[in-house]
Formats: sequence, C-alpha cells, structure tokens
Amino acid sequence: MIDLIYLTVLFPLLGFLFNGILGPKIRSEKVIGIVGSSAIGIPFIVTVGALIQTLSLPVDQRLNIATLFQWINVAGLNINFSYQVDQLSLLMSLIVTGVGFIIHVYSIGYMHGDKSFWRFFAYLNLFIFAMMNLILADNFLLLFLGWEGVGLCSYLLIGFWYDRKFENSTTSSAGLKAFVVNRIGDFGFLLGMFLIYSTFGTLVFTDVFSRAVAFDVPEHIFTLIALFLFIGAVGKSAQIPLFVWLPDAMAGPTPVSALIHAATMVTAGVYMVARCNIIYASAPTAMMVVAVFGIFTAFLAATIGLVQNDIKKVLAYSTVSQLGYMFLAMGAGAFSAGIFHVMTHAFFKALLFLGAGSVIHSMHEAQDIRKYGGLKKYMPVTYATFLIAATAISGIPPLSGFFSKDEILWYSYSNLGIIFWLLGLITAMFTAFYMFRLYFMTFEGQEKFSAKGGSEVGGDHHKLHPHESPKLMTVPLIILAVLSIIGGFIGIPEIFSGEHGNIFHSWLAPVFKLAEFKMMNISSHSHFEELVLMIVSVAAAASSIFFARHIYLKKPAIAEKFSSGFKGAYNILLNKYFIDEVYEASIVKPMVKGSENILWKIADNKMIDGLINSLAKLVGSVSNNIRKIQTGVAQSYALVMILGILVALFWIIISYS
Amino acid sequence: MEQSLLITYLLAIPLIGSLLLIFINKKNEQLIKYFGIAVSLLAFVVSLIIYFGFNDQSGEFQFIHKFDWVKDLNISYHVGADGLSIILILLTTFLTPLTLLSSWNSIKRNLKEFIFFMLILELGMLGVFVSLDMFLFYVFWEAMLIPLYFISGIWGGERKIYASIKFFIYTMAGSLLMLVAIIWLIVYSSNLLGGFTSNLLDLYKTGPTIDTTIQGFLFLAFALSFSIKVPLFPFHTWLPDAHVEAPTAGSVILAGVLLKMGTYGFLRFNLPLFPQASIDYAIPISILAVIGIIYGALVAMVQTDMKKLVAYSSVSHLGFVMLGIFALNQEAVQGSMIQMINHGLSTGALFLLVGMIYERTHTRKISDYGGIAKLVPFFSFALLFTSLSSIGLPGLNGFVGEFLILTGAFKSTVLDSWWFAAFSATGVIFAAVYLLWMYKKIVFGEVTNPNLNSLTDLNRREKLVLAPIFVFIIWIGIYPGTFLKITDKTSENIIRLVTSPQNQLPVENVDVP
Amino acid sequence: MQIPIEYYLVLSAFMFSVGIVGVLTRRNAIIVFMSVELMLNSANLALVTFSSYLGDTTGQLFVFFVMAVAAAEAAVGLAIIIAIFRNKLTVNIDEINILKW
Amino acid sequence: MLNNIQEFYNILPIVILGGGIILSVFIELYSQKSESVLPWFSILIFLSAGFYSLLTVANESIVLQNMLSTGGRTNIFYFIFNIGAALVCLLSVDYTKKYGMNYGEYYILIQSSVLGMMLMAGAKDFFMIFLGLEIMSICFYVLAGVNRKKEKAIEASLKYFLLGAFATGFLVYGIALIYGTAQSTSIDIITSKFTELSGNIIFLVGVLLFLIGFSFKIAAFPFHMWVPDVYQGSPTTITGLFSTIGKASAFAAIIASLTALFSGGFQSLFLPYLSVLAVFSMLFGSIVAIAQSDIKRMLAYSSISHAGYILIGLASGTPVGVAGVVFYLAVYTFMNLAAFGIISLIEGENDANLEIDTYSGLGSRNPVLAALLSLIMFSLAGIPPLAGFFAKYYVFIAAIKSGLTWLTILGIVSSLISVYFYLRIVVLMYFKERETEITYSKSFSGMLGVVISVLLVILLGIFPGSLLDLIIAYL
Repeated sequence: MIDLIYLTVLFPLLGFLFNGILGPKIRSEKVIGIVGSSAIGIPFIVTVGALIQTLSLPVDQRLNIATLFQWINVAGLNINFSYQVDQLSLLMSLIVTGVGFIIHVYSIGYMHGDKSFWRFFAYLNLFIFAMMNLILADNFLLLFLGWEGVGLCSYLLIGFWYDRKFENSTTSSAGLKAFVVNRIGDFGFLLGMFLIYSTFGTLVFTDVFSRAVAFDVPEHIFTLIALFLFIGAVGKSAQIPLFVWLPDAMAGPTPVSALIHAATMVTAGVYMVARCNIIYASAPTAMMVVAVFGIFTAFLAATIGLVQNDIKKVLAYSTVSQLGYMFLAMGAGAFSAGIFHVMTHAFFKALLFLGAGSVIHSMHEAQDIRKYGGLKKYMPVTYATFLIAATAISGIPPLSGFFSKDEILWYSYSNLGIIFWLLGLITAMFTAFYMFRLYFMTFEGQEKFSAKGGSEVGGDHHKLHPHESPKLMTVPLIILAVLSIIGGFIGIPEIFSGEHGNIFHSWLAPVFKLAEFKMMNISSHSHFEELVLMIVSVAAAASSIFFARHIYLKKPAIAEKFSSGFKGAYNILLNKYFIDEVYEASIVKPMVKGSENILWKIADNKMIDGLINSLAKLVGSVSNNIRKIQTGVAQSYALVMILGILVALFWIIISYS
Repeated sequence: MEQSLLITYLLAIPLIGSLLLIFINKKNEQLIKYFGIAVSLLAFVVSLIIYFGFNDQSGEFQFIHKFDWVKDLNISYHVGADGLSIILILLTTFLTPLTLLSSWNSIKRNLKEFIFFMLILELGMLGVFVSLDMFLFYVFWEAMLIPLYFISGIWGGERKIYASIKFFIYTMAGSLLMLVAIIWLIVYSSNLLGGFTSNLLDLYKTGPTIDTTIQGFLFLAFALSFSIKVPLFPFHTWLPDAHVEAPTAGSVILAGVLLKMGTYGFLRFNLPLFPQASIDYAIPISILAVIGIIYGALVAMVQTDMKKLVAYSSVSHLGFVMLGIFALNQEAVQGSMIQMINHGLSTGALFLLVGMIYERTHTRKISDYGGIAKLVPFFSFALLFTSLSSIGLPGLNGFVGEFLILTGAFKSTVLDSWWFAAFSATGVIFAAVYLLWMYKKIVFGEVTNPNLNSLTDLNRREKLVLAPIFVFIIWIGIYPGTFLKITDKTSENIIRLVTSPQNQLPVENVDVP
Repeated sequence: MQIPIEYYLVLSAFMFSVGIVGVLTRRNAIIVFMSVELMLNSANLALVTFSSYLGDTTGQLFVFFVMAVAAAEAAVGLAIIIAIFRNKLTVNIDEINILKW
Repeated sequence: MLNNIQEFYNILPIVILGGGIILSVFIELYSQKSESVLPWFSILIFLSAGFYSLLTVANESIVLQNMLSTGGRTNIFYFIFNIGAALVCLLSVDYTKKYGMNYGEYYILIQSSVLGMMLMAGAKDFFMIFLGLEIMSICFYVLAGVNRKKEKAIEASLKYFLLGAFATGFLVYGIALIYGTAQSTSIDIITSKFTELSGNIIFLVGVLLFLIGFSFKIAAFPFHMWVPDVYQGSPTTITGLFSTIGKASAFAAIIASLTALFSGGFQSLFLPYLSVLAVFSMLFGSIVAIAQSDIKRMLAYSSISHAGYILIGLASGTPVGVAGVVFYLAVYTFMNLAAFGIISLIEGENDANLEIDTYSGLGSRNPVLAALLSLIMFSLAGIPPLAGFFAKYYVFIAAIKSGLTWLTILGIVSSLISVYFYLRIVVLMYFKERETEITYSKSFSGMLGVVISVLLVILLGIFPGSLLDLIIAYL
C-alpha cells in the first residue's frame, strides 16, 4: 500500500481538475460534492492502508520513499517528485485526509445554494493536493511546492466571495494580505533552503539530516538555518509578528477557516520544525527563540481573544494561541508533544469552527455573538458538540485537549523553566475563559437576537428563527466530537500508562531519535511534581470556566462594568494592539509612497530620463547657435578659412622650428 | 565539421516569406494573415527539427554552415547553434506565430507591411542567436532595430514617435560603442592570428590574452550595449515607453525575445571573450542587477498603466537573469538560461492578455477596470495563471528559474556573499504584491465602470493563442529536464571558458597597437 | 651680383598677404576678384624666382598654365558677377546673403 | 608623345571623354533638338568610358612622360566618376525641363568637369593636378549658376567662384613653394626627396598650403563654409554632382599626391592636422544638421560630416585606410546621388517641397519613393545591412589598426547624433500624417537613376567584397 501513496496526491489533483473544468457544466451540486469528497476519502483509505502496512514493518524500516519522476537535475541539485512515508508523514496525512474528508462532507451542506459551488470544491481539492505534497515530500523543494501551493489556495479561498465586503475592505484584499504575509515567510524559508543546500549540498531530507549529524558544521550555521526556516514557519503558522493575516482570513467561508486556518495549513510550520528536529536540536539558541515566540504569541493572542465579539474572530485568535503552544512544545524539545497537540487541536478546533459555521448558517450570516443567546434549545447537536469542544480546548480531563496541552506545559516546565510554565498556565486560563464566554453568550442565557432582525449580508429578510443544521452538517460535528473525546487516549503520559504506555510518543520516537540523542539534557523531574502541576492546571481551567459562567450567565452587567472600567485596555485589546495599523503606517505606506514619489517620479522620470532628454536638448541648442556662424556673407567664410590656415601654419612652424 | 544547411534554411524561411509577401496584393487580408502565420509556423517546424537533431552531450556548436562573405577582412557567413541558441531559437519561432495570431484583427491599417516587418524582425532575431561571426552578429543586431522601430512607430499608441526614437537611439548608442570594441578586438587578434578575422571561435582564443585593464574597457563597451538591451538598472527607462506605445504584437516580441538578446550577448560574448574582466566586474553588475530587481518591483507596484506595470516587472525579472549570469556557477547560469525562456513565456502571455482586454475596452488604466471576474471568467483565470507563473509559484515555470538563480547566487564563489541572494529574494515578495494587486483591482470587487458590462470573454482564437504558452508554463514547471538537458553542456562550457580560460595561442610579446 | 632669392620670396609673400587682405576687406565683388588674381600672380612670381635660381624651366612653364587658368577664371567670374548685377543691381558682397544658417 | 599603341589604349577613357566633349559641341551647334539628344549621348560617353576603364584596370602604366598614371586605383576612380556622372545626367534629363534650363551646354560642362576629375585622379605631376582641378572647378562655378533666373543659384555660384578662386590661390602658392624646395613638380621625385626635406620649413609650409587648397574642395571643417549655401542654391542634380564625384575627385587627388607623405615616417607630421579636421567636420556636420529645416541644406551638412569619416581613413595613413577611403567614396557617391535624385523628383516648381515637413505622410502617398528614401537614410546613418555601415566599419578598422581608437570613438558619437536627423525624415514620412497634398513630377528617367543608385547601395551593402577586393588588389 505504501508504494500507492502517490494516489493520495493524485486523487485531490484529479478532483480539482474534474470540478475545475467540468464543474460549471454540471448543474447538480450532489455530483460535485461526491466527487470532491471522494477525492479526499480515497486517499484517507490509502493512508490507513499504508499505516497498517507500516505498523507491520519492524520499527527501524518504517521509512520508505516512493519516487515518481525527476524534477530538477542541475549540477549538484538533484530533486525528484518523490514521497516519504514514515511515522510523522503518515500521522499528518491521516489528520489532513481525515479531517479534510469530514469538512468536505460538511461543506456540501454549508455551501448549498452558492452559485459557484463547483469552484469552492475545486479550490478545496487543490488545497488538499498541495497539503499532501507538503507533508509527504521527501525533499525541501517539494515541501516548498506544497508550502506555496497551500498559500495560493488560502488566497483563493479567503477571496472566494470576491464581490463581498469584509470589515471596510473587500474579501479579496484580505486574501491578498494573507498571500503576501505568507510570501514574506516563504522568503525566509527560501533563504533557509539556500543555506542548507550550500552547507549540505543536497535538499533531500534523509541526506540532509544524516549529513547534519556527520559533518562538523559550526553551530551558528545551524542556528541561522533554523531561524530562517522558523521565519517561514512564523509566516505560515501565523506567529508573532506575521499573525495579522489569520484574523482577516475569516473573510472566507467557515469550512475554509475550519480546514485551512485551523486544522491543516497553519500546522504546516509545526510539521516542518518537527521534520527538521535535528537541525533545531543542534541549535539551542534557535530552540529558545522558537519557545519564546511560541509562548509570547500564545499569551498575546489569548488576551486579544478575551474581548472579540465576532464568533470566528474569537476562534481565530484561539487558533493563533494554540499554535503558540505547539511552538512552545517544539522550543522545549518535546517534538512528539507538539505533534500530539497538532492532532488534538485539529479535532476540536475544526469542530469549534464547524459548530460556529452551523450557528452562522442558521442565524443567516450574523456573526456578532452579542446578538446570539439561548440557542441551546434550537440547535441541540451543535450545542452539545460545541460544549465538548470547548471543554476539550480548555484542557479539562479526560478530553484530548487536557492530555496534549498538559504534556506541553509539563515539558515546558521541565526543559525551559518555571516562567514558561507560568505564562502557559495563565494562557490556558484565558483560553478556558474566552471559550466559555463564547459558549455562554451563544448557547446559554436569554435570546438577544431580535425576532425581526435579519442578516446584514445577503439572504432574505424573513423572520429570523434559528434552526438545527441539516444532517450533512451535524454528522461531521458528531464524528469530530467523538474524536475530540477519544483523541487524548492514545497519548496518555507515562505516570498513568506505565513505561511505554504513551503509544503516540513511542510511535513518533524513531523520527525524533536523532534530536533526542543530540539534546540529552532532560533533567530528571519526579513524577510527583508532574502530578502536582497537572492538578494545578486543571484547577485553574475549571475556576476560569466558573468565573466565565458567573459573569456571562448570571450577571452580564459585570462584563459591561469591566469593559467601561478599563476603557483604555479594553480598546487596545479590541483593536488587537493596533498591530495592523502599525504595519500599515510603518511599512506599507512609506513603501508605496516612497516608490511612487521617489523611485518612479523622481528617479525614473526626472533623473535618468531627465538626463537623457536634457542631453538631447543640449545638442539641439548647441546646433541652433553654431548654425549662426553661417552668416551668408562670402567674406566671413573667407575669414574663417584664413583663421584655420593661420592656426595650421602656426602649428607647423612651432612643431618644426 | 560537416556543413549542415538547417540553420540557413531557418533564416531563409522568414526572408523568402517576407519577399513573397510583397507580391500578394493588399486587398485580401485573409490570405496575408494565413500566409504570415504559415511562414512563421514553418520556421517553428524547422526549429523543432534542429532541436531534435541537436546532440546535447557535446557543448560545441553544431549545424555549422560557413562560407566567405568578404575575403579581405576574413568576414564569413558563419552560423551555428549550441544549447543556448537552440532554446532561444525555439522561443522566437514559438512566439512569433502566436503574436501574429493574436493581432488577427487588432491591426487595421496596412496589414501587409505589418506582417512584412514582423517576418523581418523574426529573421533579425534568429540571425542574432545563430551568428558565430562578430560582423554578421553586429549586422543582425542592428538590422533587427529597423523593423521593430517601424512596428512601434506606425502602429503604436499616442506618444509612439517619442518612444520609438528613444528606443532606437538608446539601443544604437550602446551598440555603436560595442562596434568600436569589436573592431579593436579584431585588430588586436589580427596580430596574433595573422590577418583580420571576425570568426568568433578564433576570437575566443585571443580574447583572454588581452591584458586585464584593456580587457576591462572592452568588457564595459560590450556590457553597455547589452545592458541597455537587457535592460539593466540605470539603462531601463526606454522600456516602459517602448512597451506602452508598441502594439500588442510589438510588446510581446519586445518582451518575449528582444530583452533576451542582451543576456544572450553577455553569455555568448562578454563572458568567454573577457574572462578576467567578467570576474572583476561580476560584483558591480550583480549589484546593479539586485537594484534592478528591487527597483523594478517597487516602481511596478505604483503604476497606473497595465503595460507599464508589466514592463517594470520585466526589468525586475531580467535583473534575476543578470544575477544568475554573473554568479558564474553551473546552477545560476542554467537557471538564468531557463529563466530567459520563462520570462519570454509568462511576460509574453501577460502582454497578450493585456492586449486582448485592450482590444475590447481601449483603455490600459487599471482604475478603469474592476470586478470583471463575473463578466469574463476565462480571462480572469488566464490572467491569474499567468501572474502566478510570473510570480514564480512552485510547480509553474517561473519558480524553477528563480530558485536555481538564487541558489547559485547564494553559494557563488565569485560573489561570495549571501546578501545578493537575500536582497533579490525580496523580489519574490514584491512580485506577488504588484501582480496580485493589479489582479485584485482589475478582476475582483464590484463592477464600477458601467461600460465594462459589454465585455465578451475570450473567443476560440484567443484561447488557441494562450493554450500552447500555458502548456509550456506547466511543462517547464513540472518537468524542466527537457530544457535543462539542452543547456547543460553549454553552460558548463561557458563557465569553463570564464573560470579557466586556456588560451591555446603561444602568447609572444604581443605589441598592443 | 645676384639678388639673393629671399628678396623675391619676401616680395611674393607680401603680395600674397596683400591679396588675402584685399579679399577679406573689400566689399565690391570685382575688387575681391582682382585681389584673388593678385594672389595668383604672387605665386607666379615665386614660381619664376625658383625656376631661375634652380635653372630649370618647369617653373616658368607652370606660370603659363597658371596665367591661362587665371584668364579662364576671370572670364567666368566676371560673367557671374554680371549675372548677379543684372539680377540684384548690386555687387556688394554684404547684400548677397539670401542663403544663410 | 604616344610612344606606342598600348599607351593609347591605356588613356582611352580620357580620349573618349575628350572626343565626347567635342562631338557634343558640334551636336549643340548643328542639331535643333540638341537638348533631348545630348543627355543620352553624354550618358553613352560616360558609360563607355566607365566600363572600359573597369575592364582595363589590370594594365597599370605611366603615360604622357610620367604626367599621368593609368590602371589600378586610377581606373577605379574613373569608373566611379563616370558612373556617377551618368547617373547625374539620368536624373537631370527631366529635372532641367522642370526649371527650363535644359540647354545643351549643361551636359557639355558636366562632361568637361568629369574630364578634369579624371586628370586629377591619375595625376603623377602637380601640373596635371592643378590643371585637372581648375578644369573641374571652373565648370562647377558655371554649373552652380546654370539657372540664371533663380536668385539663389547665382548667389551660390558667386560664392563658390570667389572662395574657390581664393583656395586655388593657396594651392598654387603651395605648389610654388614645393617646386622651389624639391626642384621638381613630379610627385615621384618629390616623394623620394621627402626624407631629407622633412626638416625644411618652406617645404612643409608648401605641402600644408597645397593640402589646405584641397581641404577646401573636400569641405573639411574650417574650409566648409561655402558648402551649405552652394549645395542649397544650386540645382539639386548639380548638388548631387558636387557632393559626390566632385568631393571624390578632390580625395583622389590628395591620395595621388600625398599618400607617400601620410604613410612613411611622416605620419606623425600631418596626422594632427588630418585628425583635427576629421573630428571637427564630423561633429560640426552632424550637430548643425539637426537644426536644419531645408532638406538640401541638411544633406549638405551631412556631406561635411561624411567628409570627416573619410578623413579618418586618410588620417590612419595605411594602405588599408586608403582602400577604406576609396570604398567609402564609391558607396557615398551612390548614396548621395540616390538621396538627391529623390529630392529632385519630389521638388516642386520654384523650390517648393524642399522643406523637411513637406515629407510628412509620404509613406502613405508614395510608398515606393518613401521606401527608397528611408533605405538611403538608414544607409547614410550607417545601419547594417546597407553599404553605409560597411564603409564606416572598414574605415574604422583602418583607424584602429593605426592606433586612432579615440578618433573612432568620436566618429561613432557623431554618427549617433547623425542617426537622429536621418531618422527624423523617416519618422516624418511614416509616422506622421499630412493634410495638404503635394504635387511632384512623374519622371521615368529620374526614377530609373534613383533605383539604379539604390540598387548599387544595396548591392555594395550585401556584397561589399565585390568592389573591395578590386580596390585592395590594385592599392
């Protein structure tokens, strides 16, 4: 089954081509939906088959490469279209194809009635094709192909409703913003690739990592490579300072946000760091930088998330914050913990987004949570699944969120120190708080949506009555809810499951054994401490949930008092620390104005062109007044001749006297 | 070396075609159009035969055909092709029929002269890529100016006179200085080789023996002429005017092939003839190239006219090619050769698209457009696809060239500093900004301009023009091996000539004239 | 006692420069033409001097040719001047300047 | 005098010309419609003399008691002069009718001026040079003012006469000094005495004055002032005659008499003089030509700048340079004749259509003429694949071979400037539209003359080797 792995890439491409070319001609949404979803379903089955086959192999032979054909072969650079099937890539492709399939099914329902239905599925399939290339690639270049491919698809999908407004600008400019910020990240990634090629002479993962260990490369080179690659990851996974595009990415349809901006694309950065674990391991400073960026993003995003009033914005900032956690894990050297959180986060964050999607769907595109309330009785399934996801993300045992987040907190405490753990804990509390603030304002309490209020965007203005989403949308919610619950059990930490109990950790261990070997600095902390910290984090999460319940359910007035009380702070958080405005003023505006007035108008037109045109005018004016010598009188001609002759005679006499 | 007449046939076809054209009477325009396309397609077929006949294992010139032209100065009609010439010949003969097909009904007035000049232009371009005799090269190099001058002058836009004269004199100034350098080189090697000869292969032997300071001046003379053509940073101001005022066909050929003459010149003449000077001047020229990349991209960002935007993007793209050439290692030179083809395809397609929309709305102002996605879906897809190829999205052709150039520049021993590759890599970001910014303004959003509603999508003919280009864009993106294989030995050969010039000539005490 | 050759040469050079000054300063076309003839004759003088000092006849022979040519030139020149006069009623060179710049 | 029959055959071209002149005088006297007979008769004379001298280019000899050399370079010059003169006559057949100046003497004068040129080109003695020059100049003074009714023509001929005679004064004085110091007027004897005479100041002044006399004729910078007025004033076909074979003959005389001086050790002697003249004429010619509004005057300035390029060939002082000069003269003759031919066709009655803007829109109204004129303009600007380029290329090779790289660079600067005003004509013809219609005379012979010269230019451009090998063979 392993050598059929290329099917997982081929089918999404075929799906894209089918929907893309024949889409407009096929009227029925059913056919498009089925083709689109099966183009992801079949690869899921193939991946499961490959997983089973890999499990049967002995531990050390679980990395095999299926080569399709040669891509670029110039001098030292020999790159092929070839796919690497090992534990990490299988896991990631399981997540991508699994969650992807569910979201495809969901979007058949969600996008029902949209006039360019076929285009949506074509782009989604193209996205999966690019994502599969990214995670299955066996070399950096093919990974980069996937890397930019997903960036392109997120650009297309964010700007899907290209004629709709989005927060005083258009959806397409949000898409462009996403693409450009991604491109800035890719710039860093490119530099990383060049440095790898110039130091190791190849870009194929296996060779690079084996040479990374074999060659005695100075540490600062490793640090530089790691940091360059990290810039790429920051761009793609929306860490500080390049996270500004993720909140704007909410302009796209909700399934897009679920698939791309929660489950798969944004985790590409984490996957890449995990894949290059040996490089990061041999650059401790880079590890520290990753950790610091991670925790700081997590904390900052969580604070902004507290005050957002748009349901998708809250979830967007929560994604940025959770990604921060994953990078914190990477920074702490707990690669498998990071990947574990990627998996669990994919489940419950996708669920949250899809839940939000079904809420928006029933409330006719209204996204402001202050207008929701008491939807519990209208949308039971969404309510239940949303509650499960909220508890999971807040890290309440026994749900998956608890296991993955707690493991990260534990490793950050043991490898990085108390400050990281403390910040992580506070962020966890904020996460629990804003999740349940969202939950209570949406599902609990009395209905704040006015009966006759309608959706501001499109749709008819008939009486607003929320209803449960159709089967096609609720079944995926249920599946994801189940996954969010059982997802944690495969990664139970040793203290509960004994020596090799953590299946997840042992499954991924071979991939990271090079890094473990390099780091060897695990300090020995007793299990007792681990247990204590675990109890502290659970208690903190539970208390913030009750606190949120107390404010938003019992006395909403307190929220008003808080927001009016700390007017300044509230405003800063609401406008996300004015980062967008700062970027606009400090980078974009000067560049545009500068290039327009200075570069184009002055440098090009005035200086270079001016120089040449003035040269031409000079010759013209010179010719005009030289012309005057021809006075027309024969004698003046004779005079000029005589002058010439005298000069010649004078010269002959001097030079020969 | 057996004489092969293939290249002479290749040159003869457009020449005979244009002469026969005179006898077709002006009235039946259909016959003229079909005749023009048939001739250029025939030239394409011959170039394919040459491509398949080319043995890419040997870096030497093949299909050599030589006979005496002026015996006293030992000037001979001496043509041949190596990997570099083959891909550029293919690009020329590939683009010309497409441009003729695209200007099917955009050229109203005296169509016959237009096709005549296009065929002569094709002849001139092919001549430059195949001539191995310095004099013959110079004749084609200059003669090629006349048809383009007429094309952009007669069928151009409003300021066509200013633009065409500026283009003509700009290029003429550079090439005249090159003429002096060529003559100096011929005179210098006449002492070593005994008697004048303008045969390039002999000059390859004597060039490196010139002492470095004079070699520097000669290098600069050649470099000036070629960098005006490229255009390298300070000499680029003629390009936006020439593009804006030229008709669609003119700007496609101008961007598609003419700009490559400059880079071709660097690879064919500057590097092998003056190896020491090339190494000395590699860094200054690369600095200019990097400035060109960033400057071109930044200025393109603020353009209001579509064609000017694409013109400045060409300045930026060719900055990459120049950087690739002067990184002087295998990856970079290969990358620059493939990037020449990529730029020809993607910018050619961009100009074709701009031309097609201009035919319908007669305005090139970006602000006049908005929200045409609903009205012309295929056009929007085509424009997006071409912009992505021009941005250098991996999987499409632009990326292969750019990646190779940047890797080469990064690890190049001649430049030996990361900053070149780092700064030019920012060009990758700006490329995305200005092209997608233009795309957003034109295609997305609501339809603001009322008279856009009458827009019709691309008809079958226009799709037929774009299809082959898109096929090649994907082909080079996914499987560039076909083209990299051709230029592999050639680039090795050129680098070997530069880095270790072995001059077979016993260098006696040469008295410099 | 033979007159040293320099006397004649200085005389012919002097005559030559008088001719030049005549051409430059005089306004009337005929006078200008006469000063040109004067220059020619100064050349004849030099030729005759050289011929006699060198004892070789080619110089004198050359003088005949020069005189013949001068005569022909005179005929043609005067004809042109008459044509000018008939047409513009003036022979003053300063006024003959339609063609300029 | 004629010691054997072979000598007679060698100087046959001159005999043909002489006989032609006499016969034309008789035709003029006795036949009424001499105006229509004479042009074709003189063309016949020219063609026979021209092709005969081309055929007998091989037998080089000194004739008439080493007064005149024949064969080799001289015959090539004979060929250029006669073909050029034939084309001038061809062009002026209808042109003279247009201006009512088609008297027989017009052609007799042309024939005698060509005879003068041939004497100058083959001269081995200063006698012959002076004689040839004077025969040519006097005919030219009259030819300039042939159209008595036109004020400009008379003024032109007066200026030409006064300044021409003035220059001849210097020439004769120069010859006198040379004769005085070198004791002989035969060029071979003088060249053999160059070495010991190089210190003698009188001799050098003599040579300088002689050179100045001729610099006037070839319109080099300080002595060029007469050219614009005379070329503009005189009838267009005659201007063609002056600017092409008139100038070529002056160069031929310089080559005949002074090549030995320029090559040998004396190159350093007159090199500064020649290169200064070359630089100033090139730059002055092309810069002032930009400001011109009359096309004949513009071509006059362009002929000054072309004289500069030819001077570069002379300044190089090597046999290659001389070959370059000869080739350049041949190409330049045909280019200028074609240009002036086209102008004469387009020229209206009394000097209409001479303004440059009258040429706008010609491309659409008379495509053939416009195409021919733009071909010539490109060739004058020196753009390959036309002959003008190869001529400049060859001259530049000669210059750089003798180390004059800086002169070549100034040469290309001036040819760059010249590109602008040559191109302005093409721009006007093709890129601009013209409202008012201009009338121009349909003349078969004029068109034939133009087409022949353009074909010759293209031929020399594509196959320069044909003429060049001939020149180099008989350097």
